[in-house]
Amino acid sequence: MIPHVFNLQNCLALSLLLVLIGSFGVFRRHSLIMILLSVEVMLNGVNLSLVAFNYFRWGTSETSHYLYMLSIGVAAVEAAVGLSMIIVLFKNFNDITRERISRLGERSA
Amino acid sequence: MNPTWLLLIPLLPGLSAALLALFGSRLPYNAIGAIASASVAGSLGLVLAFCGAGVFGAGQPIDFEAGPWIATQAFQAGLHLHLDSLSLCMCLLVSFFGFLITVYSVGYMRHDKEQGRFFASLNLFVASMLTLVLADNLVLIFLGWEGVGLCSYLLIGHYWEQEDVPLAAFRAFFVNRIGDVLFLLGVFTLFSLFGTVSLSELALHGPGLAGIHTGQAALGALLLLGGAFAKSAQAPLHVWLADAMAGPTPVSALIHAATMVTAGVYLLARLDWLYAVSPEARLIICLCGLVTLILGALMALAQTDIKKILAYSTLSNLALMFLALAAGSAGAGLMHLFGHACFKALLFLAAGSVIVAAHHEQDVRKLTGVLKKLPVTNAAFLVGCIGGAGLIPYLAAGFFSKEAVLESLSEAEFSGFGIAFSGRVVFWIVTAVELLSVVYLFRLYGYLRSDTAAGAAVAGAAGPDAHGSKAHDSHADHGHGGPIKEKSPAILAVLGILILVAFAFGIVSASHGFGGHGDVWRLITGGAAEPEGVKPDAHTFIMLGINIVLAIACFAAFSSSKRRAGVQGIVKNFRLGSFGPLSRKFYFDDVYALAIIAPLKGAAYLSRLVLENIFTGVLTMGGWLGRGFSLGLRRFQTGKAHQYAVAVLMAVFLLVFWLGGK
Amino acid sequence: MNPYVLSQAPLILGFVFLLVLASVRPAGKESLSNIITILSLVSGAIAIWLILPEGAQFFGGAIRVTSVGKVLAYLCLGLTAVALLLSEDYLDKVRIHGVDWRMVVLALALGMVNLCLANDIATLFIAYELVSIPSYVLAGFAHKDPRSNEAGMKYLLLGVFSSVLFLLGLSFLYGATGEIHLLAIHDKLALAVGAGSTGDLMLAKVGLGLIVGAIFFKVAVAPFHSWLPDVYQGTNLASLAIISSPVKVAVFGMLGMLLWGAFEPLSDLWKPILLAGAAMSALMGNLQAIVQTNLKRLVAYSAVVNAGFILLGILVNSVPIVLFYLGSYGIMTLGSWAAFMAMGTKSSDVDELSDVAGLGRTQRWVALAMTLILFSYAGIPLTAGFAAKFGVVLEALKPEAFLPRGTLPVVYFSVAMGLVSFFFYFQIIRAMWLQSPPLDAGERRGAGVAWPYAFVLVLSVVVILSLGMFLRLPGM
Amino acid sequence: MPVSPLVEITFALSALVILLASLAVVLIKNPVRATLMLILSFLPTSLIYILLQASFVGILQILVYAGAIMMLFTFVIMMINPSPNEGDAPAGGSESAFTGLRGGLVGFLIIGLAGTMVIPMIYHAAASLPVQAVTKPHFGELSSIAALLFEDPANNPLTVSFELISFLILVGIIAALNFSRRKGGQTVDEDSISTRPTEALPIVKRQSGIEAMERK
Repeated sequence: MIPHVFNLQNCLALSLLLVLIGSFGVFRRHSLIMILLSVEVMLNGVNLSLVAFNYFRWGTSETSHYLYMLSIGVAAVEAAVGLSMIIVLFKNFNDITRERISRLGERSA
Repeated sequence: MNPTWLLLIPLLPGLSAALLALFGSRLPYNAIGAIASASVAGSLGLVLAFCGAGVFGAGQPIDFEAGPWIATQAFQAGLHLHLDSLSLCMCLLVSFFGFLITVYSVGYMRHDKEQGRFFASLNLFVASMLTLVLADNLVLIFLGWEGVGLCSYLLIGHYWEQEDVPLAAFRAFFVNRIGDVLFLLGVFTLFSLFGTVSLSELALHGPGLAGIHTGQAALGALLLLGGAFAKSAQAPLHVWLADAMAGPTPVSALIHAATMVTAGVYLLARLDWLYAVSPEARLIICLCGLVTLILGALMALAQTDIKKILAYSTLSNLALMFLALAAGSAGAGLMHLFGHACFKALLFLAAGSVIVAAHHEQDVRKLTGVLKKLPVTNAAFLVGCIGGAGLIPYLAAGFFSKEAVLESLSEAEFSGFGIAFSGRVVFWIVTAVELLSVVYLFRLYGYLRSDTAAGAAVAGAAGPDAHGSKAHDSHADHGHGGPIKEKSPAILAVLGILILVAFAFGIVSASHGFGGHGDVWRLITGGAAEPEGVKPDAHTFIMLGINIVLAIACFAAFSSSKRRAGVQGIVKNFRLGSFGPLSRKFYFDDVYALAIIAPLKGAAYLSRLVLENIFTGVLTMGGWLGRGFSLGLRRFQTGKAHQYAVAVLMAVFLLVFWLGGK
Repeated sequence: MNPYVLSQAPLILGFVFLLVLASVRPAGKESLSNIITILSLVSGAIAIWLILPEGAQFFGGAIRVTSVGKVLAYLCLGLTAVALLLSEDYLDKVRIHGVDWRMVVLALALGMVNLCLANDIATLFIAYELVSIPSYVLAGFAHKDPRSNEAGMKYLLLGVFSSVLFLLGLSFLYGATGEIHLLAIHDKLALAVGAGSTGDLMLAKVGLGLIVGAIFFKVAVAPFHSWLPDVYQGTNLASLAIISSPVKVAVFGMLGMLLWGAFEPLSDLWKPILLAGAAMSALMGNLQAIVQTNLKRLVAYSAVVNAGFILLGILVNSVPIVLFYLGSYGIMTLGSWAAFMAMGTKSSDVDELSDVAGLGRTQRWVALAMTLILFSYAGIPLTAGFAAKFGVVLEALKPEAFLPRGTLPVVYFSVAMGLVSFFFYFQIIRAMWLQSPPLDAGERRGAGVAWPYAFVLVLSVVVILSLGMFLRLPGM
Repeated sequence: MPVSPLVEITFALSALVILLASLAVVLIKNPVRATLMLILSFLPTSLIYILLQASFVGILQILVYAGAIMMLFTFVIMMINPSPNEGDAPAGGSESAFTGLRGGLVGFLIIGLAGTMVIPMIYHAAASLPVQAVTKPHFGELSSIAALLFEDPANNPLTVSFELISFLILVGIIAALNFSRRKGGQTVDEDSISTRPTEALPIVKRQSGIEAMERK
């Protein structure tokens, strides 16, 4: 007997775990590209939850499929802007680790 | 008269202030002085015109409403001016002294660098004070309240290039801001209780409601009290008054004697119904007033700077007003407010004259005998001292107002927070402390009239550098070295007028018991039934006698350098166990030293400890604490994005978790 | 034609004009593009005023025109136009390509307008992103400047992070209600609260927490504010004028409309959150500013403090006073940036407190205006800042107000912390008036003040004074 | 809702692969491999979308997300070309090992806390929700979504957001162009929008190489 796993709560748990894994990447990674990549992992989780909600609960219209499209559109733009900023950063510093972007801040007096 | 003219009373000096602030640096000095004086004179003229409008006493108040100023859904604060007997008296006081002091300043500041700024601040101060006095709602009062604090800051900081002056000005302003915030919180509390900020509406509906919500009413009363304490320099928010002496002397006279410091008293008198229903607030006023009274008098004894002596004497006189308010007699407090304004302005302006004549020397030990060369100033100083000590009835403003305060105290009862005591106790403490005031005032006068060669010390000190520093010195500006004499006619004229005013006030403030009419009482309380008046009973005469004898003794002791040396010797040489009967004049000196001087000295040291160190220390500690927190929080501002992200995520999780648990 | 499309036409047309301008005259005069942009912003505001009837819905309810939304849109467009006035000379100075910059600003303006009028989750999300992403771009626009790089990158990383949380929140909200239309969500939530259906409510609560958290991040409410000072410090002043003023107005307006629109049935839950945010902002914003000597960071912290007050205003749902607060705050902020621009030398901006020492003597009028603006920040009477703060507090404390427990202490706390804020605003005033100018001050004096800066300074001073003297807010 | 065992098994396996691949994304040092891992995680995700009757979304996930966006990442990573291990190490010791460890620990703790507190909370809430079968015919199919998107455009609630996203993309383009400008000022005409927009990226690449050499 196969356990019943394909249900809303498991989909939500999966998506939240993805969000958590992604945010862990945001804290852990040093390379700015990798931080952006971790955000994509988070976004993947969010999209999953959107579609899952639509299927399991509100199957009268594909509203969240549309929201998914918006979400990847935004993700694309964010990636484009972020990556071009990273390239600029690389041009200026020849380095893209996050230590490069920690100069503004309080210098201890 | 058309009520619209009321608006012009604060507006005239306000406009002049704006004019001088913007274009003062391009105008010649005489024009600046003329504009500044004329605008205040205009206000004074208007106020005098309103005196004839039948407002005095029980007359009909005049109201001017220019529509809402701040109006939201919840509330309205109108641009509403209200002229009743009390506010007319206050207007008279403010515009009259404001005028005199502006004229005086024209003489005093002739050689200053930033005259435009000075007179702009002075005018703005008068405007703010007049707004405060005329306002019918607490928001408008707050406008004036904040305005006088700001001007006080500007004026105290006038010599900003001198070391310590910016800091002193800032400290004064900061304590004032504490008061402003407390005031604002008090206004908010009253608003949340009554739904209005208009004084007249509050007075109408307040007493009934306040009786129901006693807790919140008491909170409001206490918060407003905090504001009044800061403005009127009552312990523990008094620390700024001594700092304020860093400003030019006319400023000290205007702000720190006659007008600004009385704002707190005025506010409490306006809200006396609120304090009538909260005995706790009155108890706190009484206790703080007592502390301020005693500390002020003791500190005045311990000072050698002429302006600081007067400043601390102001503290203790303000405390007297608050004590009268605590006793529930706003009339007595206000009466002393006016009396005090008369003699303290006189004293400060005379002191200013002395300081100008003595080339900005302020140490009384070096000013010995200066007054002998300054006849008008001398007269003014003497009258002021007599008023301040309340020595002679009918003369010099101080006697009847002090008697009124004492009278109100002797009938009061104080209770709250589980303690209760009779006003008699306070009465006796005040009586005793008043002896101190006689001592320090006449000690000061004795010094200034001493038989030492007039201004020897000053002339000696100023002599050598008189020529060398002439070219570039910035504030030793009234001649250098040279003979000590009164030069400015403006200063002399103002002193002369003030002497007359002090006499006049002494006469009109006389109460029935002494055969006078008690006009002042009737005017300031708006025609309320006059109390029976001070009865010339035995106690009054005995105290009067003691005071006069003490004054003469003090004057005698300090006006001769030999006797002064004797007194100082007693104080200095006092050591236990090193005396013999003969050399010690049969122990008389020692008894004197042991019984009087030592306790006084000890108390003075104690009060210095408390006044200068503890209260200032608490403030400083607060500052350091804030700084410390700030530096601590700074550690979290690392500039590392991932750490910020951690913070954001943590906060979001907390939010979600908290919401999920609800 | 659909009136809504017509009302957006000026902004879109402006955008197209700029695109054309960029392709035909790549090295053209900056002022032409500036005029086009300002004109399209102003005519956009006029179009919204004239064309959009109140209460109308467009595109099947995706857009709902409310009086609040319209006023917010005017505010955003107007403040953006004023900020653009400031940009012309400044962009040259920091060597930013003006046409590109203005196109981004126009797109952002479009986003702000739609944020104010949006009525479903999808439009809201896109408008929110159309406000956010141009903000990141603007922050990092001066890409040769390492500090600008850093500000932009930091803003982008954290902003994207919070956007994901925002989207997750929207997803949960959708999951709880199955609707994207905000009014329908409101009704469903009210139903769920009435029926006590815990599962739906739980999802909605999680969504609420995530959405509120993300918006708090965007408007820099403590403790979500840590990015703000860094971004302010690194961003060039022209971009900062956009990011700090109209964008804040739009997002705050959206927060208020979202909370009192869709989330109104859950108001018992989010009111304490707003209170906590207000208290934290008052605490952190003021305390962190005490030892601050960098001027831009000081303004950033004051933005945090002001955010706390705006939250109080939203909490009591007193729409007119919130709008008043947002407007006066926006123009105050623009005024301070104008002063900063006017104080800067040819080669550098003012940065540290020591840069403004003695300015009262070298640049008297600028210093006077700046002093007034600081008074307004500090809440001295007769200024708009005082009227706004005072109004918010009085609205919160009116006797008939029905508020959660703890409102009174938080309001008192916020006001009392104003004492601390006074301390650091006065540091600037003290430096300007009570310190001697540095030796190289002659360079500044000779520079004079360009007319756009002078104009914006005068405008903000006039607005601050007139709002401060005549605050009249009828019920809306 | 009756679900076939095949669906259950597919879902479980996909979820496992997604989780493992995502973990790999945040843990693997080599950026190129991490990106490939992300693409790998997208494939089972699209499978799950198809299970959720969102076939069009599943296709988009592969085509747009994995195909286009991830290509962008890969491209930039290739261009910047950080060496496999250095790319992720703290540079120049500006952050000591201790603080790095502490930061990681704090992040780990928070995530652990959230994982053990928030996720179960939501899991239980979702478990109690009523499940509703999909009722719409052709749910998730292209025709259905096209109807949703484009039917009656003047009254379609999705029109506005759909149009607005085009501005968002324009902003992205303008930003990328601006960042690729050689000089900040407007006087340089050879690399403004009109003339040679396609050169933007190659210029960047050359520049970075030159600068990198200069730095060495």
